[in-house]
Amino acid sequence: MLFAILSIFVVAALAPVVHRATGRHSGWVLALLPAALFVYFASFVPTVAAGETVRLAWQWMPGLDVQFSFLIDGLSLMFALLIAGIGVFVVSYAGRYLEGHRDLGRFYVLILSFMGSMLGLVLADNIILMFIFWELTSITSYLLIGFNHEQLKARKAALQGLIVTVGGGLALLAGLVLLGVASGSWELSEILAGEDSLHEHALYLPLVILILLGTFTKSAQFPFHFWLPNAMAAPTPVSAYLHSATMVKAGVYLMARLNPELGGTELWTWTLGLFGAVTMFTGAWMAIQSTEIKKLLAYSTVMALGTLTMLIGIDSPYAAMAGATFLLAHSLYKGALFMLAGSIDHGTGEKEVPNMGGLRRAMPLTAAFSVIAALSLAGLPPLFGFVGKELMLEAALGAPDALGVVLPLLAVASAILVVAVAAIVGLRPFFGARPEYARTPHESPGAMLAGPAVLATLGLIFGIFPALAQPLVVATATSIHGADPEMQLKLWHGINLPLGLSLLSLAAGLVIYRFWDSVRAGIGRVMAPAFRVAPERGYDRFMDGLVWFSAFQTRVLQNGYLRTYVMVTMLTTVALVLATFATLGGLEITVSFADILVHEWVIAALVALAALFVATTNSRLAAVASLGIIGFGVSLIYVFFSAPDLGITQVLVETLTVILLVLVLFRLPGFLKFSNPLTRVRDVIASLVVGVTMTAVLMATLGVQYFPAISEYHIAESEPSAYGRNIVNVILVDFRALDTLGELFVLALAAVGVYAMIKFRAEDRKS
Amino acid sequence: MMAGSLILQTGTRLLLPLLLLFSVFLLLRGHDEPGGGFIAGLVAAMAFALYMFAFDVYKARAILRIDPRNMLGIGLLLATVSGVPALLQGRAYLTSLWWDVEVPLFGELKLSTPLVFDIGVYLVVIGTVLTIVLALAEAEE
Amino acid sequence: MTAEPLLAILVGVLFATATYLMLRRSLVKLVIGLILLSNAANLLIFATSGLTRGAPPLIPEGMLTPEGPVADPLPQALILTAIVISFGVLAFAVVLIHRAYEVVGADDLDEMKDTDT
Amino acid sequence: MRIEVALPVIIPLFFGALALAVWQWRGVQRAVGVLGSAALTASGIWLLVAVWNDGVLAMHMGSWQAPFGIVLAADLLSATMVLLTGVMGLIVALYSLVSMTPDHERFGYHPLLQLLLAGVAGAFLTGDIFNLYVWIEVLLVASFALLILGGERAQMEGAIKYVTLNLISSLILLAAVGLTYGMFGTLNMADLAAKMGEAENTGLVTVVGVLFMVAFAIKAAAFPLFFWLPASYHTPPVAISAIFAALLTKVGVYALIRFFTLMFTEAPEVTQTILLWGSGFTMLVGVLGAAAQFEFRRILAFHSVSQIGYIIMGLALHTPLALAGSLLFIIHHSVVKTNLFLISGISYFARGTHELKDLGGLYRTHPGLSVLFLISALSLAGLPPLSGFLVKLMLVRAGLEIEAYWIVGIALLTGLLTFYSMVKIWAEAFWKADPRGEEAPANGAAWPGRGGLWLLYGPVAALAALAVLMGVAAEPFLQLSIAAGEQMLDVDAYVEAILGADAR
Repeated sequence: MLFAILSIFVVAALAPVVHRATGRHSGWVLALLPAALFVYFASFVPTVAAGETVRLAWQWMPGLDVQFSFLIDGLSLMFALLIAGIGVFVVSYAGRYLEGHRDLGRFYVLILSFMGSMLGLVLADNIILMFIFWELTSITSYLLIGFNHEQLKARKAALQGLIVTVGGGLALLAGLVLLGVASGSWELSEILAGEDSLHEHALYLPLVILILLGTFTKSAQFPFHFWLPNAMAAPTPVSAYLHSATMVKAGVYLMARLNPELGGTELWTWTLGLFGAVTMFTGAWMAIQSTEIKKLLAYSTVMALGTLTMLIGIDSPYAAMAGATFLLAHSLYKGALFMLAGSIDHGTGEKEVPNMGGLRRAMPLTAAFSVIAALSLAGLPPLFGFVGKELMLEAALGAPDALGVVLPLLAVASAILVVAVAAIVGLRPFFGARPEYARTPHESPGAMLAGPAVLATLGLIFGIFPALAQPLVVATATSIHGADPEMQLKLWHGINLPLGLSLLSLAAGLVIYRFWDSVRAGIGRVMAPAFRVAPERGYDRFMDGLVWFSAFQTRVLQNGYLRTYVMVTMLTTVALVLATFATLGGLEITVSFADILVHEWVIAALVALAALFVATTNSRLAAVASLGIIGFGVSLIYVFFSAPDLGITQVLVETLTVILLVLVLFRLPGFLKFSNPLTRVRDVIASLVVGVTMTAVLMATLGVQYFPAISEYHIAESEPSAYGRNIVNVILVDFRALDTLGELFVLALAAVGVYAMIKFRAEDRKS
Repeated sequence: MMAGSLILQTGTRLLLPLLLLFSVFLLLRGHDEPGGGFIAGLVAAMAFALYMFAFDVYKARAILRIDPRNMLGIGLLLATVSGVPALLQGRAYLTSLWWDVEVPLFGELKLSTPLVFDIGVYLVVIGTVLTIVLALAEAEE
Repeated sequence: MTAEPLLAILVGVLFATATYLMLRRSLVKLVIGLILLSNAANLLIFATSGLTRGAPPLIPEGMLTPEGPVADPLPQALILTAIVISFGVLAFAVVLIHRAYEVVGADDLDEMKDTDT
Repeated sequence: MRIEVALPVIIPLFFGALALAVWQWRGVQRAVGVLGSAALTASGIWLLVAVWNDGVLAMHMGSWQAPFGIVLAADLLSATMVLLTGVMGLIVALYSLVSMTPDHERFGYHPLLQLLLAGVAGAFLTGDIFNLYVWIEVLLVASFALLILGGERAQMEGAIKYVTLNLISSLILLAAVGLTYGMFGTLNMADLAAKMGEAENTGLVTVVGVLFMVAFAIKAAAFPLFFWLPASYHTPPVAISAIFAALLTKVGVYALIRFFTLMFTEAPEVTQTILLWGSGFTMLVGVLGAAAQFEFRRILAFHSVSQIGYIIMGLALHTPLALAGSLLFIIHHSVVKTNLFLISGISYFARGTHELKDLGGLYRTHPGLSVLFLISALSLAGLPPLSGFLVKLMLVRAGLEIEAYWIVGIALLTGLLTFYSMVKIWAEAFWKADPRGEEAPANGAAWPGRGGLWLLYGPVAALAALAVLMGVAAEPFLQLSIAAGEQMLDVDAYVEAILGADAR
């Protein structure tokens, strides 16, 4: 299993080489990989159909409870087969669709990497492993949407999809970690088999909300659905594969996967039921609003995703069966329809449905497969879509409480619209008058028709012989529901309410198709603001607001004025000090000024006055001179209090500093008066606060000495052990020689820096 | 920069060796009395700076013979390496080692790694101050 | 306790004047503020570890320990190191404002905010 | 006495001094640059292995017993940081061989780099608070000199802010050291750790702790003290920006971690609260700052601020997993951010600009560079299975385990915004068509020859590989960091190792 998934990434990395070696057949060659995988996964079908699950695990990061563990049950197998199976056709289709494109090699890398990620996502048993693959699908999707990266539109759509899905992904990460913390296990199989229900857990509500944020964004649920139609900027194979058949179903997959553990509460049922139904209706409504064929299909995908979410929310045996059936049916017909849409585009250069017509002669095969797939989309017998739709209506009718009324209404309304959509994509391009096309219409090559042919035909076969799909569908439904639904798939359920509703939707849908142009222009517009404009504008506002706010806060904070920075720094220091005192207490000052000699008062006053003079003078020379006075005053203080070495050093250093200042500064102009009185008052207050705080802190520590100083040792050992009688110097060159060593390097570095500053002027050297 | 007066020049010529000798004295007695490599280095550096003010940068460089930047590096090397012999003996870095050396005429001389270290300090301080001062003075011209 | 409270006030004055100077627009005042600030920090260390009058930490010739209590030598060593380090850094800062003045052409920090945003 | 504890300090000091002594010989300088950092890396490996096997190691400088002399001490945190220093130094030294002009080399680029590394390694290894101040000054002055190397106007403007604010930080640090000595009469970290619990006035002790916190938070560029970083990081040549991004703020964060796990642990309700709020604001403000930028290196600089917030978050959460997350985050961020700076340098070689609006078409002309950028950028944004995801997962999990919900929320939001800026660079510089038109030459005039390209791309590829390795082969990194996290919280063992009877 691990090998199977890793092999995809290896092949993906080698794809450009393969492409170069095999030329125009590269699509077929590379499609061998998903084909092999399909066969491999198919070999699990008997086991899974017998009601067993397979779990395989390899160590990865035990420290964080992350491991390569995989779970094969009905649900994951269904997805794996779809991913590999449709992957075969998408890869071979792409080889021809993008033939001659300069980036086809890179395209293979991305699409195969995506395939590996998607397989990993659905097969992973470890929730962190699953999340890892989840994020990988987001990023490969980003790179694929932006495949035509020199177009601004593609880049924008890619960014939008990425921000929405990655944003949701981060919520999902938090939700999954909470799930792990709450359940005490990081393996899906253990969480699902756990005896204690999480329903009563304190973290249930937040973790469900967070996980659903992840799944709703990924699966384009209302109000996050807007990114999906924009993602149609990607090449058609990408749309068919990622944004219809597989990746967007990842959210659905996860909800289905967690349904047995998290489902069954009112929160779960109502949230999924309502959001699913609204999404379903939104998708259907927006679909008939669209004219570009890929957008139409994209919105109908939104509709399908909503349907699946709703079915998971309802959580009955019927709903589980309906979900599993619908999942399979949708992947088959939607994959086919996307590829056929690409085929029309390829053959005619036309993307707008209203400009199409009369293609059935020029593109007979495309037309035939389109009709079959569209019939399945519309849910007409004897196609597999019909089986799904009947079950779906049945399940909606069986929804609990008020949902039992709301959901069927929305379901029928959506069904009506979908019939119209099916007619628009399945009939409109091929029948009626034939307009002028950019290219002379011609049928697509075999590589581009093989996929639609197989997928559409499978929809027909499964419709006629539902027993063929029965084992896998039941196994899937078992995973979703948490128990065997004990139900048979049948094409014919007898005459009942769902059948009646189907007929109703068929008739009403065809009426809408008949008047599509006027519907689009008329009432169709009514709800566009709520369905499309508002959510997308919400995203745009958010992004604009983000850019505006970040520019604003950066202007305010990083405003370029050093004095603001100094002010903030000093006041932050003071504020934190005072806040600490306020919280913990401890500001006890007991000082006495009794034992101070006159000359000490005088010298301190002199230094203080000189400092005040420096701060206020407007003469540079006077400032430097007073600085000298301060320096010598300080050195006198050192000498008074038994520090001769300090005194000497201070005098020498002060002299040098003053010399430097004079050397450097006397060329500069005099001080200018920049600040106004108000600023100065503010600065004086701030400075006073700083000064008073420092004095207070220092005074508070004056009487405090908890332990005898370690220097007693230095005094005692200086001569006996270090052979020196100047204890300060012995500390400097022996006890703490490392400090002095560092100090030397500081000096040397400063000299090197100064030298470079004076002598090395890159700008002069360039010119 | 203007060269100083003749009196200053003559005075400096006499003062320079005296100051240098004094700085060496400060250096050697630092372990026992106020002084030490740093103070000694500053005195020596100021002596050269004085010379520079009295004459000019080029004369000062000439009398130095060695570029102060090299002196900087050599001083650093000396200070850094002074801790290494102890390492070779299997003791901690910068552990002081003492040797009593009999020098003819002078008698007994106390040699130690802290002394080597202090000489390093001395050189670095001279190197630093002169690098800065000479560079600034050259920039002024 | 001897003159520590006096030094505490002096330290406060130096911190306050240094802060005030650093809040000006002039480069030169900025660097003077930094010099005052480093003096303040050194005095703070000196004061906080206790002051002793007339007993430098020196051992008379021929003795193994000083006669009677002496001033704490360790803070003195620390301050000495700090003074030297400050000298190096401030020398750099002084030349830096000199060069900044050369390239910008004004003793005005408000002319120097292109690199921020 | 374990020599490996001191070697990471002695080696770069020696090589730096040597290079300065013979500054006239450019060949020697270049050799020193590479050999010195290679030797530092080797000694870092030695040290880490030794600490892993034998626990906390110490060397008592000058053979003076602790706490009377200065101790160099290495636990897993220190040793890991030292190794990181060596690796980053080596990577940048190699890259510099091509990217630095001969003038930069003549004016001391290589010794400055060595001494920067020495200061950083010293700060990581010292067990003495005043000695820490000294090493911080060493690395600081080295960084000053590197920052102005070249003397362009932007460098000067940036340097003034950098120098001023860092100097203020150093002086606050110095004052805090003095106050600590006044109260406890000692400078040794282990000694302080043992003595701090016995102080009666917790408020006063914590105030001193807060002064340390402010000083280190300025060095770490945490909110609201980060201004110097975005003002200056993008001004020097990229190799210098890269080594700054790798190491400078890390010293501040390291010191925060060291001080607030080992010492000043008496009033967590104050210290950790401040750290937690600070980390939240740091993450958000930094990432929003980046969102407002449209210059390659400025975006990276602002992100450095943001990422520091994550590291402090781990410290504030204060569990073994969170601290482990902080440590790995430091490594991750150094690797990835350095790499992004180096990549911006290559793109500058190709296009002669750092402005996003003038860049473009690199995906077409430089696919290899694009892949390397994408790996680094996605890793920075926390995308699996790269290093950034691993550390994000650790912090998120650590936070949720102790119910620190809002900080996790901010961390995740910051992750999204990081993604946004990285994608912005990708879309503008790589995907967008070259604004100069199709026919414009792929590479600028300064584009180096084949041999030079190896030296530019080699380090970048190595770092990208490291980012992948940290994500994919994460277990050894996890083990190391979790062991380090547990060691950090085991104060008694640390004290015993430094002060204990058998520590001589």
